[in-house]
Amino acid sequence: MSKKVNIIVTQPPYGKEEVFGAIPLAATQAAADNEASITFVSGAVHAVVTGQQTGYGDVARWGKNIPPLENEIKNNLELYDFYVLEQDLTKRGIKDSEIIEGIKKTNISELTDRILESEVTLVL
Amino acid sequence: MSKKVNIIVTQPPYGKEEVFGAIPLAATQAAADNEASITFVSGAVHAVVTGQQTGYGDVARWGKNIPPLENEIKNNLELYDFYVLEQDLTKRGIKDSEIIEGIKKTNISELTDRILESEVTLVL
Amino acid sequence: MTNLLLVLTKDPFTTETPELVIDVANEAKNKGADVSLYLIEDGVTAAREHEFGQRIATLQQKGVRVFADDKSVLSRGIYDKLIDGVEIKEIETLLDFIVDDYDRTAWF
Amino acid sequence: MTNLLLVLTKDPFTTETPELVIDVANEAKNKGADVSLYLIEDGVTAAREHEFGQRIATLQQKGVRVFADDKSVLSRGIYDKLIDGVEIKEIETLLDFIVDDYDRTAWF
Amino acid sequence: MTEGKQLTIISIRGPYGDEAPFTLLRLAHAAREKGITVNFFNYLDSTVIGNKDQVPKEYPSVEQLFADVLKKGLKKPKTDAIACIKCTDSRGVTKTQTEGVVIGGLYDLAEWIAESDKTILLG
Amino acid sequence: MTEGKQLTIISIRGPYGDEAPFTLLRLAHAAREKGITVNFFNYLDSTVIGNKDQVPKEYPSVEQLFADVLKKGLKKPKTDAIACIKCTDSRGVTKTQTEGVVIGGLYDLAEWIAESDKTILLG
Repeated sequence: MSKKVNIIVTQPPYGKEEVFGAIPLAATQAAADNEASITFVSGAVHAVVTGQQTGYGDVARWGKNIPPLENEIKNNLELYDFYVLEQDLTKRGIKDSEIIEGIKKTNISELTDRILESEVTLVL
Repeated sequence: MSKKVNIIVTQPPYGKEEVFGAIPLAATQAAADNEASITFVSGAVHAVVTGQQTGYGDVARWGKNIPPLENEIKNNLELYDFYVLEQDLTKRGIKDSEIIEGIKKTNISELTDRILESEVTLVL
Repeated sequence: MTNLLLVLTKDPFTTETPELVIDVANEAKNKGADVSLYLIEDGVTAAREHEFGQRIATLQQKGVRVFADDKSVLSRGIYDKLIDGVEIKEIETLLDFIVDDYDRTAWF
Repeated sequence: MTNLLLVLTKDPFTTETPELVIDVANEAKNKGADVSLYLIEDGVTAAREHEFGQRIATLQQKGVRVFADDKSVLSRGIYDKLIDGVEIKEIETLLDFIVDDYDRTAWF
Repeated sequence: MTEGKQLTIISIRGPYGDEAPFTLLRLAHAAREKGITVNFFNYLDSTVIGNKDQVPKEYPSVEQLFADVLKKGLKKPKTDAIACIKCTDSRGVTKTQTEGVVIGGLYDLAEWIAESDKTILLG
Repeated sequence: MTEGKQLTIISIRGPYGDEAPFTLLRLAHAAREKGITVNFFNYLDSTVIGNKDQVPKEYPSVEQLFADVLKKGLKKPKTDAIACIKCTDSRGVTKTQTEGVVIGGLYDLAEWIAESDKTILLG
């Protein structure tokens, strides 16, 4: 039976792996006819900022760069909905103009609706 | 050269391994003539509460129980100093009467002194 | 009316997550859902009698039932230090809640 | 006068640690120490222009120098979004600071 | 009433550093007694839960307890476990998973979520 | 001026789940260029940093980069690494540490702290 899968991420990008893990977890749901969404809250809201440039040093030495989460998000925007909790953006001083286009601002009321309406809520 | 080693623990006991890891880390310092202390701050202040009873179920099935951190602390109280940040106790409602005897309450001023006076500060 | 079980595993203040759980519990209750809060692992410290415990007591007054995991409470030495009305339960109860009794579980 | 380098790796609000670092920086400065704050990993987000960034700006006014790691700032897309006076440095500088320039390093 | 139901449990935390793997084991034991079928999906750091040869000196062995759960789960009620291949490859634990753990991927998880009565993630 | 100095770096976070192991590698590369001797003590979850056969698909390989640092550290400036035995035993990674990692204990760390110019812990 297909399900709504509501994924909430609380941990900051790059410092922690949760954002990177949540994106393919949501992307693969469609294969089983599940419907996924991701909501960034708490430290994870930093993931929505544009202009992320990764790399710790010379690629010849490092083998490859860390994948920019901005690209991962952009590659998935057509597949499912991305939300970011407005109150946690405000708290951290992230302006609307910084947000990757296509990510939707949300609030506690809407997040609670998603929790109540989704058969599955997964918090990373 | 012997050194003062100032260990600060920020993570809650049982939920995270940091308290369990900090105790032997401090205990072994004396072998190299270092002088250690532990200060519990933030979520780690829950470690100072008396009456900790561990065990997730039948020991026959589980093999052994998780070690009670209260015992680990008591076994090391003679070897080095344990401190707990008073403001974080207050914030969490932990009363003086709950604190394992021998653990000293401390404040930001004293903690800062230890950071300034210790050759090594380790935050877990 | 949807039954919602919120499971909290985190210590208040140390991380921001417990505040979000309180917000969601309040909002879900306002929307007419039947809400319970189940504390396990470090989450049991949230129900101590203190500033955060008071926020949970306020939820109780709004009709949110609050449970705490027995083993988590015992290991942290706080069996008799929780706010009134917190029901201490074994893991079997939590499992029944998740599988049978509640429509929705959100594990924080 | 002791030189103290405080290294912060954590995002403000998500955990409680950055607040402790601010408290220690203030107190060390009050005690006459020469204090610097070095932001790396998630810690760089603390210097954004917002509520927490203001607390760092207040430290700067008291004479605390503030540094931010270049790679951490770039990956998070905030190179041009930090409060005034934050000096962006490479990892070699941090290493020099730890090994040579500062008497004490506390890495949070 | 719970008997015959199916629960998927996703983990993301590794053993010993976090309490979540012990919660996983407690839930597994309870599920067995109640006749609930459980699917474990080990993701990110939790792919170390099934890593072989864990001999903790002071803690219960997460691996042995997990292997025991999977072994008993060959008979009704079923207990299965998948470890995410990208995560096991990253950490070098693909070839060292304890008996009963199958290497798989997120598509398997999507199907488990679709067919299970309930799914939780132990954060 | 830094040349010839000795730095001990204690880690507690595992690879990929946390950024700290990448910071460790960046510090290691910088130390080599500056002629600083580095002692790595891998504790708790960070004992997985040296686990063999890490082939992450999308991240740089922490193991290979770490092994490379240790190999270069055979010649001046020295780079040594100890993984805590209680932690490797718990996680089943005692016998699978990459070349150059020595299994040791907290007493070794105490001595490194005593003899190093500086010691930090990457939390």
